[in-house]
Amino acid sequence: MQQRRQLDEKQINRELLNGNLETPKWYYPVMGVLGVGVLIGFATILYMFNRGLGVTGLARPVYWGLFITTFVFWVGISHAGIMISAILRLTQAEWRRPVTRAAELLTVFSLLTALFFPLMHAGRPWRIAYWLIPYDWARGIWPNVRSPLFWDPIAIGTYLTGSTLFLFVALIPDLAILRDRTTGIKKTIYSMLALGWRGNPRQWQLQVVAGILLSALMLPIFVSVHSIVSWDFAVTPAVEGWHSTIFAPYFVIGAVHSGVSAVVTMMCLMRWLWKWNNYIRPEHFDALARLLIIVATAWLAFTFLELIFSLYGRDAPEIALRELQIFTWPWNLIFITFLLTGYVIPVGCWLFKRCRNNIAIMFWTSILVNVGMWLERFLIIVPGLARKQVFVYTWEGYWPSPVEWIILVWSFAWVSFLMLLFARFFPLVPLFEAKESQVFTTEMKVGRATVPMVIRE
Amino acid sequence: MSKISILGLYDNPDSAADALDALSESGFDSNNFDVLTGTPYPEGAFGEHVPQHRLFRFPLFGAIVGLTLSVFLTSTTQIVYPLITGGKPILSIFAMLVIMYEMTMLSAVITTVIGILFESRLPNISMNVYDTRITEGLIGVSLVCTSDKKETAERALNGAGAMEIKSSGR
Amino acid sequence: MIEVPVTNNTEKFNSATNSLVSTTKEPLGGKLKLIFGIFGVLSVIGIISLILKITTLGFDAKSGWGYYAAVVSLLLGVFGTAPMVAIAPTIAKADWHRPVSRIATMFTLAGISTSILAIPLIFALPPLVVDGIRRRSIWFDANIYTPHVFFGIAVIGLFLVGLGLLWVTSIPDMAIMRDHSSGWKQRLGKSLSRGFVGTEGQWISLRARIGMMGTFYFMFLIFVHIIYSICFSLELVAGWKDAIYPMYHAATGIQSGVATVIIGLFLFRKYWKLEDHIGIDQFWALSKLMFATTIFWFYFFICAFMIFWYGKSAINEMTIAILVNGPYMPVFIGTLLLSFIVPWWIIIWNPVRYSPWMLSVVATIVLIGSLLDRIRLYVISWQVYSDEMIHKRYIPLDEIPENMIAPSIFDIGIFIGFVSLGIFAILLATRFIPVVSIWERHQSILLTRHIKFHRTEVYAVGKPD
Amino acid sequence: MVAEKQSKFKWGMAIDIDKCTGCQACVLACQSENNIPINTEDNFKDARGIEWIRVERYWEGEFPNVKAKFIPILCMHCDNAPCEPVCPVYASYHTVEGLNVQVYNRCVGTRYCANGCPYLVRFFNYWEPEWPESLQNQLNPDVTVRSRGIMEKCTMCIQRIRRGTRKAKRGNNEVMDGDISPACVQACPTEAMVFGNQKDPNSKINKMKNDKRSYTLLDHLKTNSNVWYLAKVDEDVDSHSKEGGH
Repeated sequence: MQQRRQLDEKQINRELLNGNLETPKWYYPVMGVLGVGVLIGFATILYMFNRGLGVTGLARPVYWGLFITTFVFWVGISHAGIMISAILRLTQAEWRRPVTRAAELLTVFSLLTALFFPLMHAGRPWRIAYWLIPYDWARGIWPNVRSPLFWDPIAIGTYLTGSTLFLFVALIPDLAILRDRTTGIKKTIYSMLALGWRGNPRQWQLQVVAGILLSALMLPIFVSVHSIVSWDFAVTPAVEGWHSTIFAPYFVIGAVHSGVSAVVTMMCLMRWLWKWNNYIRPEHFDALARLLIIVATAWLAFTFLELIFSLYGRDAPEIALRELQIFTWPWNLIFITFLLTGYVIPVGCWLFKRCRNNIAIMFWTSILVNVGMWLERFLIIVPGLARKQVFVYTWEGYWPSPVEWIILVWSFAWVSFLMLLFARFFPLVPLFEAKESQVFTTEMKVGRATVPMVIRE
Repeated sequence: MSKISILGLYDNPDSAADALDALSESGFDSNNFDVLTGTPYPEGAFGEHVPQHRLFRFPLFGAIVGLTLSVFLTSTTQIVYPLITGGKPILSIFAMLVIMYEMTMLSAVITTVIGILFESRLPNISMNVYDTRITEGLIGVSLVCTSDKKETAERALNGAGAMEIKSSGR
Repeated sequence: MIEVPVTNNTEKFNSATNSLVSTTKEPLGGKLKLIFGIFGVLSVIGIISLILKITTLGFDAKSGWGYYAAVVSLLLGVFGTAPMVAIAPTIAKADWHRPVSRIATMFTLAGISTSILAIPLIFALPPLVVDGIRRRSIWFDANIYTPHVFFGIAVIGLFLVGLGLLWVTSIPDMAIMRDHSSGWKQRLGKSLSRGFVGTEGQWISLRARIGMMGTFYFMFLIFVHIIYSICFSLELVAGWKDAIYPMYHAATGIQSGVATVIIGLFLFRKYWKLEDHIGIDQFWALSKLMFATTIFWFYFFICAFMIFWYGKSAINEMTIAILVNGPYMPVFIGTLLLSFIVPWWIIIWNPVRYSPWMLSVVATIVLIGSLLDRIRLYVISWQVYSDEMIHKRYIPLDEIPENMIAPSIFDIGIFIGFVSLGIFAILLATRFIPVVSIWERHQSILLTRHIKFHRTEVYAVGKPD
Repeated sequence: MVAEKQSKFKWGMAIDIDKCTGCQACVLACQSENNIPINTEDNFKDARGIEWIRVERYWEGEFPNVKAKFIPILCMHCDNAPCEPVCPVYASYHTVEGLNVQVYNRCVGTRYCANGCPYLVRFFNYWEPEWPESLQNQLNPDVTVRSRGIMEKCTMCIQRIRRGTRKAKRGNNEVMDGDISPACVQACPTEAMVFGNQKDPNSKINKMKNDKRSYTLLDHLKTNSNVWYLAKVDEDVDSHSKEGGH
C-alpha cells in the first residue's frame, strides 16, 4: 500500500530533474561503454550486409533463427508500456504513476530496435522498402495484403506511432516544467516542444481525458500487435510446432510477462542511478510483483495447454519435435533453464513479501524472467523449424554464429543507449503525475488508524 | 484601446479561488480569466468555469476515415493486380480485416492526438504574461482585459492576497 | 492535503443493517409465494424431463446428448462463473465490488443444477478406448474412465467450494442475523456464524479465508471449464486440435457470468428496493467488465479462426466446417451477432453503461448469444461422434452432416427446468442471507466520503491494505 | 481462378517410384540446366546445399532383408501452396498455367516461403554464387543467375516450357504431349518421371495421375500438389508405403 509522503512541488522538481538539469557523474562513462557496444554492433551489421547472410548460422530448414527470436523478444518487451500505462490507468491503480513514462519509453525504443531485426534478417535488406511501401510504381505491384509479414510492419508501425504520440502528449506538461527551469538555447528548444503549455484547467482536463482515451485506444492495438507477430508463425500449417491456435494470446501474455519484468529491471536501475527513492518505492515493486505472479501463472497455463495440445494429435512429426525440444541435448538444457528462469525461480521468490520488497532480488529475478522469455521464443522458433514435417532427410539443427550473438548484445546496448540519451534531456518519471498523486491522495482517521485515501472525481 | 494581460500569483488554492470570485464580482467575463497550476486539480477546485470539450468526436472521425481508406487500399490492390497466391480468394477478406483494423486504430489515435492538441488550444503562441514559478507550486490567476480596467483587476487580485502581480501590454 | 473530517457512522450502519436484514423477510409480499411456486414447479418439470430423457434415450445414442451437453456448458458459464465477478475485484482491491459480491457469490448455490445435470452426462461420454483402440485424448494413456471420474469430482468439488465461499463470505452477516432476527433464522445464524463476534483476529482470518476460498474457486472453475470443453466436445471430433478452445470456453463462460450478475443485480435492486445500497457505480464497473469480456469473445474466436482459415489444410477445413460454415452456420451467425456485434455496439455508448435496464437488456442478449454459442459447439460435437470416425485423422468434409438436429422436448424441459432450479435455490437462500452483504456495506460506508476540496466536492475512497 | 481457366495449360508431373533407381541423374541434370552453384561437401555440411530436386533414400526392414526406397522430391507446384500467400512482395505466386513461380526480382529474402513449404524444396542463397573457371562457359543463358539474398526453387524448367510453347505458336501447332520436358524428366534413364499438360485429356500424365497407385505427398495438408507419385509395387508392403503422405 502507498505510504504517504508529503512532497512539495519544488522538491519534486529538484529531485526528478536531477538528471536533466545537470549531468550525473556516472553518465559519460556509462554512455561511453554503451556507445562502444553500439558502434561494434553497427560495424557487425554492416559486415553482415557486405558479406551476406552466410555469416549467420542459418541453414536449411532453419531459415529463421536468432534474429527473429530477438525480434519477437523486443516486440514482447514493448508490451510493457501499454500494459503499465494503459491497463493500470484504466483500472485506476495509484501505484502506476512513477512508472508510466519509463514503460512507454521502453515500448518506443524496443519497438525501434525490434524493427531492425526483420530488416537485417532479410536477404536483400536494401530492397526492404519495397516490402513496406511500393517504391517502384512502374512495376505495377503492391505489397501482398495476405502476407502476415505485411501485417507486421502495419501493426508495429501503428503501435510505434501510437506509443510515440502517447508519450509526447504525456510529456508536454513536463516539458513546460523544463522550459521554466532552463535558460538559453535549451529553453528555446523546450519552449518549442512544450507548445506554449500554461497549465490552465482546460489543458489539465484534456491531459487527464487524453490519458484515458489514448489508453483505451492503445489497448486493442497492444493486443493485436503481438497477436499478429504470433500469426507469422501460427498460420503456417507446414510447421507443426507453430500451427497452434493458442499462439496469439500465448504470445501476448508472454509479452506482458517479459515486458513488465523489464519495467521492474528498469525501475531498479532508475532508483539506483538517480536516487529516486521518494518516488520508486518498495511498494511499487510489491504491486508489480503481485501482478507478475498472476501474469506468469496465466502464461504458464497457456504454455502447458500448448504442450498438451501438441501431443494430443499423436502425430509423428509433432512428437519428434517435442522430443527434440524437451529431451535432446542441448535443447533439454535450454528447456529446463527456460522453465526455471521464466517461471519457477522468479515466481518462487515473488511469493514472499520480503523478496517483493527487496530491490536487489527484484532486479535479478526480473532479469531472469527475460532470459527465460528469450529462450522461450528461441525454443518455439528453432526446434519447430528443425523438425518440420516427416522428411527426416532434412532435419537439421541450428546454432547462432558469433555475428548473431554480437548483434543480440548490440540490441541491448542500443536500447540502453537510447534510454539514457532520452533520460539526459527529458524526465523519466512524469513530474506532473507525481504532483497529481500528491493532490489526489489524502488520508483519513479511523479510530487510531490512518487509512490512505484516493480522490476520485 | 490596447489589451493587456495580468497575472496574479498565489501560494495556496483557497486564495486563488478567492481571486477568481473577486474578478467575477468586479465584472470580468469568466472567459477572460484563467487559473494556471503546475498540478492537475480536481475539476472546479477553484470554482472556475469547467470547460467543455468535444474530444470524443475526434477518434470516431479518425476511425471512419481509417476504415474507409484501408478498405479501399486493401481491396483495390488485390483486385487490380489479381495474383493468385496459395489458392486464396483474390479478395481475401480475413487478411484484409487485420490491415483494416490496424489502419482504423492508427488513424483514430492520430486524430485523437490532434484533437487533444486542438481542444487544449495548443500550440499556444499568445504572449500572455507567465511566471516560471507556476511549475514550482504557485498558482497563477491570469486575466486578459483592456488597459483601462487594469486598476480594477489589480485591486481584485490583491484583495485575494496575491503574492505578486505581473502585467504586460501587447 | 485535504483534511478528512472524522464522522460518526453509527446511524448509517444501523439503517443499513436494518434495511438489509428486512430484505430477508417479505420484500415482495404475497407475490413472492407465487414466484416461489412457479420456479418450484418448473424445477420439478426439469427433473422429470431429465429422468424421461435418460430412460427414453439411453446413453448410447450420442447425438441425442448434444443439446444436453450444451445446457451443462451454458450453466457452467452462467451460474459457475458468476462468482468470479465477486472474486476478481476483491483480489484486485477494486472498491466497487462490495455491494455486488454477495449477489455474485450466491450463484454458487445455483451450481446445484449443474452438478445434478453433469452426472448423467458422465455416463454418456464414450470411454478412452473405443473398439479396442485408444482415441485421442488429453489424458493420453490414463485409465479409460479417467475423464469421467475427474470431471465428476471437479463438478461436485466446484459446487462444494462454491458453497464454502458463500459461507465464508457471509459469516459476519450470519452473526448479524443471529443478533437481529428471531426464530429459525436466529438459530441458523448462530450455528453458521461459528461464534463470530468481530474480534480483530477473526477479521484477519476471515479475510485470509476469503482470499483462499476465492483463489480455490477460481482454480476449480478453470479446471472444470478446461476438462469439460476438451472432454465433452473437442475430443469427440476426430482431428479437431484447438489449443485455445478451453480458454475460449472459460472466457465466454465469464462473459455470460457477468451478464447473469448484471441481470441479477438489476432485478434485486428493483424488486428488493436496494437503490440505497447498489448504486450506478456498480453497473458502470460491470459494464466495463462486460465490454472487456465481449471483446474477448471475438479475440479468442478470431485467434482460432484465422489459423484455420489461413492454414487451409484438410484438418483446418474440417474444423471450420464444424465450427463456422457447416450445418450450424445460422447458429454461428446468431452467436456472432448476439455475443459480440450487438452487445459491443450497444455498450460502447456511455449512456447505456449508466442505465441499469439498458445494461440488463444487453446482458440478456449476451445470454442468448451464449446459449447459441454452446449449441453451435456441443451439438455438432456429439452429432459427428461415432465409434468408427473417432480414430480417423480427421473427418472428411463430405462426412460432416448436412443438417442440424433439433432439440427434443425433454431438452427444452431440462433447459427451462434446471435454470429455474438454480434460480429457485437462490430465491430460497434470500430468505435467510441478505442479498447485499451487510459487513461489506458497512465497510464502504466507513471508507468512502464526499469531502470538500476547496470550491468543489470530491469523492474519496479509503484503501486499507 | 478465373484467369486459370483461360489458359490452355496446367502443367504437372508424375513420378513412378517403382521405376526410380535413385541414380541421381535428375539431380545432376537440374543442377546444370538451372545454373545452380556447385554443392561442395562444405555446403552439405552447413546444410546449405541447393538442390531443386533431391532424391530421398529410405531404408526399410532389418538386416538382411533391407530394402532401399528412393523418392525424388521437387517443388510440388501446389495449387494451395502455403509458400505463396505468406510472401509480402508477391515474389512467389501462382501463374495461370498452374506453376508456382519465384520472381527473383521481387524477392527480398524474408525466407518466410521456405518456412511455409512443407516439402522443404525452397532454397536460400546465402552467398553470391561462384563457379570455377572451367565451368564459367557452361552456364545456361536462358536461366538467371541468382544473386545472394534471394530464394530459389524448381521452376519446372520454365525456360523450356516457354521455348516449347513459343515454338508451337510459331509453327501454329498445338503443344503435343512430350514436346516439352524439364531437364530432370529428360535425363531420367528409366523414364520414371513424366511431365505434361493436365488439361490435355490424352496426356500421359493424366493417365498416370488417375492410376490407382497414384498419391500425392502430405495430402492431409491439402496443398493440392501438381506432382503425383505412383507407389512402389511391393509384395510385402501395402501400396501406401511409409514415404507417401504418412
